[in-house]
Amino acid sequence: EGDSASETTSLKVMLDWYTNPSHAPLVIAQQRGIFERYGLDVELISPADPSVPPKLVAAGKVDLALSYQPQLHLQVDQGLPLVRVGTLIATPLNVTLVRADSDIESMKDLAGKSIGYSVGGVEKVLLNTMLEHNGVDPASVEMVNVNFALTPALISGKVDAITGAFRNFELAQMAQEGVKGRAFYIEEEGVPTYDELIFIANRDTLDTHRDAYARFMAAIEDATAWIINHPDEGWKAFTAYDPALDTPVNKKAWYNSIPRFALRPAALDVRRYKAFEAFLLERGQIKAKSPVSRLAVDVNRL
Amino acid sequence: MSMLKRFWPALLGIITLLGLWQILVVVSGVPDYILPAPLTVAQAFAAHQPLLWHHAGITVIEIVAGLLIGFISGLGTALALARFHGLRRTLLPILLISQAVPLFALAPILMLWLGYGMTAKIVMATLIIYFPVASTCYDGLRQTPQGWLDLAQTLGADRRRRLLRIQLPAALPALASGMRMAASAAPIGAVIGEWVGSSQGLGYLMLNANARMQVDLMFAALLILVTFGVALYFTTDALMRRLMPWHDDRISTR
Amino acid sequence: MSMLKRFWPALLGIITLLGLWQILVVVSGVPDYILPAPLTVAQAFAAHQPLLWHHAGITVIEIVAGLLIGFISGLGTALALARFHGLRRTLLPILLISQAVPLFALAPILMLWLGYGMTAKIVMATLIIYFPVASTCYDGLRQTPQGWLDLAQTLGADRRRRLLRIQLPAALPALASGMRMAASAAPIGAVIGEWVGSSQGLGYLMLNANARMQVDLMFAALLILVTFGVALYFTTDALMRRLMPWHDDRISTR
Amino acid sequence: MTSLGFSLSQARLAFSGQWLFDGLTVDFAPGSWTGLLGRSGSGKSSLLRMIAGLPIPDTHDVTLTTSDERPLSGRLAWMAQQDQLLPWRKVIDNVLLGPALRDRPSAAQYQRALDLLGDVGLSDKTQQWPKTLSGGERQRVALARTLFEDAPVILMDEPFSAVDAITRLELHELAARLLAGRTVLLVTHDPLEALRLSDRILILSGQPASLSDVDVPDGHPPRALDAPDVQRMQSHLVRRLHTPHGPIDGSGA
Amino acid sequence: MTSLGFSLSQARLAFSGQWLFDGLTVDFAPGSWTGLLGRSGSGKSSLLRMIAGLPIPDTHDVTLTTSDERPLSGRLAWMAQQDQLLPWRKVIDNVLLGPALRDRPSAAQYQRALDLLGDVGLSDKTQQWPKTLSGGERQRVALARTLFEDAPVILMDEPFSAVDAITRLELHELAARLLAGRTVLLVTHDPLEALRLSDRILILSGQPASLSDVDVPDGHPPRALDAPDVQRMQSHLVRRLHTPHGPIDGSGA
Ligand SMILES: Nc1ncnc2c1ncn2[C@@H]1O[C@H](COP(=O)(O)OP(=O)(O)OP(=O)(O)O)[C@@H](O)[C@H]1O
Ligand SMILES: Nc1ncnc2c1ncn2[C@@H]1O[C@H](COP(=O)(O)OP(=O)(O)OP(=O)(O)O)[C@@H](O)[C@H]1O
Ligand SMILES: [Mg+2]
Ligand SMILES: [Mg+2]
Repeated sequence: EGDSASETTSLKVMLDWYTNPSHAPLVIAQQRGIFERYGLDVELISPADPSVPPKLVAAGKVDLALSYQPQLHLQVDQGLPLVRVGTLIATPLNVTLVRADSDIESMKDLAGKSIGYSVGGVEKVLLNTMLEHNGVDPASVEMVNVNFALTPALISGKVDAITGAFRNFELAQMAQEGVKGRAFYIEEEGVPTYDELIFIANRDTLDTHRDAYARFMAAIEDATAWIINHPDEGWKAFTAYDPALDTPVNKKAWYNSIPRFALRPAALDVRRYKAFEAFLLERGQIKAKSPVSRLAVDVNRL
Repeated sequence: MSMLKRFWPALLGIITLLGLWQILVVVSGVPDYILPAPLTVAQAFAAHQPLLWHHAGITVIEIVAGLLIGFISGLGTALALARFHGLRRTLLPILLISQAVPLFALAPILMLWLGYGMTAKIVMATLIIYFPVASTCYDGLRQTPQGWLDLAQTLGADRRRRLLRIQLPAALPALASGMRMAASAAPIGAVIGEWVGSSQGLGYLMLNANARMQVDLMFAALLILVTFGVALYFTTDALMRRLMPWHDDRISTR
Repeated sequence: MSMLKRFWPALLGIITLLGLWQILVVVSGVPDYILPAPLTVAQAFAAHQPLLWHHAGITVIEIVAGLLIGFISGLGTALALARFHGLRRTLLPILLISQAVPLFALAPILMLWLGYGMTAKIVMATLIIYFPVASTCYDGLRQTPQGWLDLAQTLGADRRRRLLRIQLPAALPALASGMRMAASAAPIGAVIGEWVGSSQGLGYLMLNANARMQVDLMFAALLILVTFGVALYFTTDALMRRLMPWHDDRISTR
Repeated sequence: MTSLGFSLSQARLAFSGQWLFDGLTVDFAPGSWTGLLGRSGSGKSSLLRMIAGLPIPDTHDVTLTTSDERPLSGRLAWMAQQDQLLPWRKVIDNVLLGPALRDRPSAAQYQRALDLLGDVGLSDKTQQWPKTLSGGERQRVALARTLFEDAPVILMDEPFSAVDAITRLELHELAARLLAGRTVLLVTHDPLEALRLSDRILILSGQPASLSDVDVPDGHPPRALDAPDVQRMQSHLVRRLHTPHGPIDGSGA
Repeated sequence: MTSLGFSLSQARLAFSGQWLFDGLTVDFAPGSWTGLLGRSGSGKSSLLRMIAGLPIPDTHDVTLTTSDERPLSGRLAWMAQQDQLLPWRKVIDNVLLGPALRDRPSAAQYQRALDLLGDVGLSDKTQQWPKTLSGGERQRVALARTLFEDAPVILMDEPFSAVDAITRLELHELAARLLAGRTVLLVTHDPLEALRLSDRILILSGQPASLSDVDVPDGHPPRALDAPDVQRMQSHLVRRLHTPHGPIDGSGA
């Protein structure tokens, strides 16, 4: 299908953060020429601050960006002309982590503890929900912004737990330092499930690019399938993209990430967006409800 | 009255800046979530008063503490460098290196050692101020006119008194220049500290607002921060002038 | 030879620092992922040579360009402030404000306007250097001894020549002080620029390595960066001395 | 160049409310040399600053008129009591400061500066930095700079105070030669110097101070030091400096 | 206080390879006043610096011995050619600089400084900043600071050059009174001043320079100016300054 495209379309795609195994399908599609096959010339850009990509998409400086579903709700609520056009990782990655050798067996034991997080905008709400779900008074825990240093803060004992860690990555990082971790999964602790990594595009110019985005999602889909089929070869291709990626932690994270990739990146689960929006509205995180069509679209729908 | 006079040019500048900012926003059509217009920011400011002042209070403490410690340790280092020559050969490069290290790189270490409380942020603000103060003071201390040093020698001054009663006052103009500059940088130090690890203060508020795309709130916090910076500059300036009644820098050469 | 002599104290300081660092790591038992030992860093340095030099090359260009532009525009601003009095009342506070704004806050705007190429990073480095240079130069320009200004007046100098031939040379020692300081801060400017948006350069490498907990690699990059900072300081120092053959700052007062 | 005279009227100056002088009126004839004497602190340097139009921090006021009714500014050279050499300019470039501040020194000007430095006895120091000069050498550079200006009105504030007696006599002759026809106001503490060089001698004295004339010897400056006139008048002048208000010669201008 | 004599031997000094003087040897008798004259640039100030032990940038060497064989340092007061007032200290505090640099001025010292300022005619300026002083006033503050030190050896570099003739005579008397019994080395350009105040007069001259003695009038300093001796010797001295190497009085020390 894509092979027949005589003209190639250039796309600037901004990741949410430095290249890491969560971005595997993008990197693989690039490395294996899958984008080319779909008539796309894709430039991948990493930011250092995850809040920047949505702004640049909204301002029309890049075409697509990776962001997070909870943030999308806030962004749209703030009036940014953004819309989800695809899903990279279809489950939450967010976990609350404690050291396995600590006395914290469940979220209930977090009462009175200190919890580190990295500011993303919604950590407090998510954590409070989890705590309340477990009957813990959120006021009894001390929340500490440790920014980029989640793992060090936990393993060095500066905080008792961290939240907002990624299950595919931080656990591997802890293991690397010889510390076993215990994870509490957010969707098991009272928070509605959501898509962790999504592709967002500018709503105002969506129609002119719909075709390119559809091809882009198809390429991601192909790349994902190939990774699942060839995980080891995939790892090699991934590290060939940037030799600096070749670290033991990344390798672990690579295999941890594979089961998390959306098999149908373009597919839209309307219920998830409705439910999560309702959750945020109830928690006072957004001012108003938007129709799902303002939040997310299926680029393949006629 | 004289306060008003002193701050009037600054006010004028700020008003000009606000005007330019508003025009820029209108003309260039930058979207609100990148650069909100001053009026939007003013609204956010009004709407979030208690929140802003709460966080501002914390940051102010960090800034002022950092400033004082930075001033004192910077001046102390400069004096030590001028006093002990062996020290200079090794301490100066260390100082230089400390300046050349981006604070962000050290932040995790500092946080680990000092925890996520106020101390770490004060240390960050201190570090930002420390080098410019130490460096300009030291430069000033080195440039005492030879005649005064000769005089001190024949009058039988020991090194310590020569340093404190001759070189230090002679360096005051240079020192004032360094202090003024450092004062306006202090808020940045505190904010970086808060970015790296904190759940309070204007830096945290900015980070959080930014993550939540509340850019107007972020700019309102920024506005307070900048006001601190400017106020600190002028306060330091006034204090340094007080310290030098004999000195007339020609603000108003024709 | 004389180069060796000039840099010898710096080398000594660096060696001392490395020694202290190694001792600190051993004694305090800081884990590797917070503060790796110098030897570990040296290994990482050796292992990642091509990677490091590739990114370093990019950062060097940013630093040097930022430094030059920052020097020139800072000096230009100071001269303009000293020359045009109307300007001072409004420009000075604007300058101050520009200094008090944490660059991070402006980063998205800069990126929006300048893209994420090298320009934005050069602008960041420039901004970091700009204020200290402008501020110290301006302070220096204001403090010309009255006698020389009087002389210029009776000799019929116009304002421009008085500025360039009297006030500017008289301010050179102050200016040198500001330049030295700014030079050692330039690498930080470039790195902040890279943090904000880049896929190349030492700053990018550091943040990236940090995010992956490759702390040894991060410190190896940091080491290069610090070396730049120190080298720039001494280069600037040497250049400024060249500019002032008549001036003896008493490096070696007894 | 035709000579340019000028006159002051109602010159007044106060520091922190205390009048140094008030209502001074005096006329400087075109091409004449006036020696100005007075006790230390009487206001001589300040008066020169006022004539030169230089800033003074406190209350002051003067009406200046010139013989051709055009402003004086730009047509006078001022040699301050301190040498005011610029440390970043070599000796020759300090002499060439005037042209450098107005435009750019020409080759002819460079040669003239060299000649002047030779005249003041510094031909072997033209390329040195000011900091390597002795006190008297610095003063001679400042003198050369003033002479270089070739202005119709010259204000000199103790221009020979730091040089030895012999050099001083030589410089007197040099100045008299080069500044012939200029209107010169010379502040000095050396009565002999005043008697040697002046067409007219004024003493600034009193509280507030006024100016009074003193007799000068006959003949044209520079007068010989051993002229009996000069010797006699020196003691007279010194006595006048002691008792300034006695109406020995009639009162001031 | 017993008087302290000192002597120099083999004093030599060169700037950029050129010998200013080489092998100077001279003895300063305890309690004597020595006037040092010489052409501008002959090296008088440099010689004073060497005696005071102050840094000199180029080749130099001297052997100093004192009459009590203990080092001179800490027992001399040096008054430089420039006044070197500290702008951040008021007039009185400039006079008190010595005690402030060694310890902390006592009430008695404060009173003494006030008295000295009165002696030099500045009792109404004690609380002013140096920048508000006239040239002569600055020099008098520097003189008061030097006199305050009450040192057994005094080096003064043209200490009266910026004051008027009358003040100068008064200061001569003041210095002679306060420094009686001190060993004083006085650089001056005024032959009369040297004749008035010196027990011995030295001329530094030649290339490289040597020191030679000149006759001084009879009687004890300060001598009256109108003493016939003084007048006669003045012209003799001036002639000697002109032709330094003529063996008029026998050669130097
Ligand atoms: N800025 C000032 N503030 C207060 N008083 C001042 C200021 N400037 C000068 N004076 C005073 O004015 C008087 C006259 O000063 P001026 O320099 O004119 O004296 P002068 O006649 O040149 O003395 P000298 O012969 O010592 O140079 C002095 O007593 C001085 O203290
Ligand atoms: N740092 C230096 N480098 C080169 N030459 C110097 C230096 N310092 C002094 N000289 C020279 O040494 C000579 C003697 O200087 P000094 O100040 O001792 O003279 P002086 O006898 O005190 O003269 P004056 O009567 O003019 O004060 C001068 O010719 C001067 O140019
Ligand atoms: Mg005067
Ligand atoms: Mg001298």
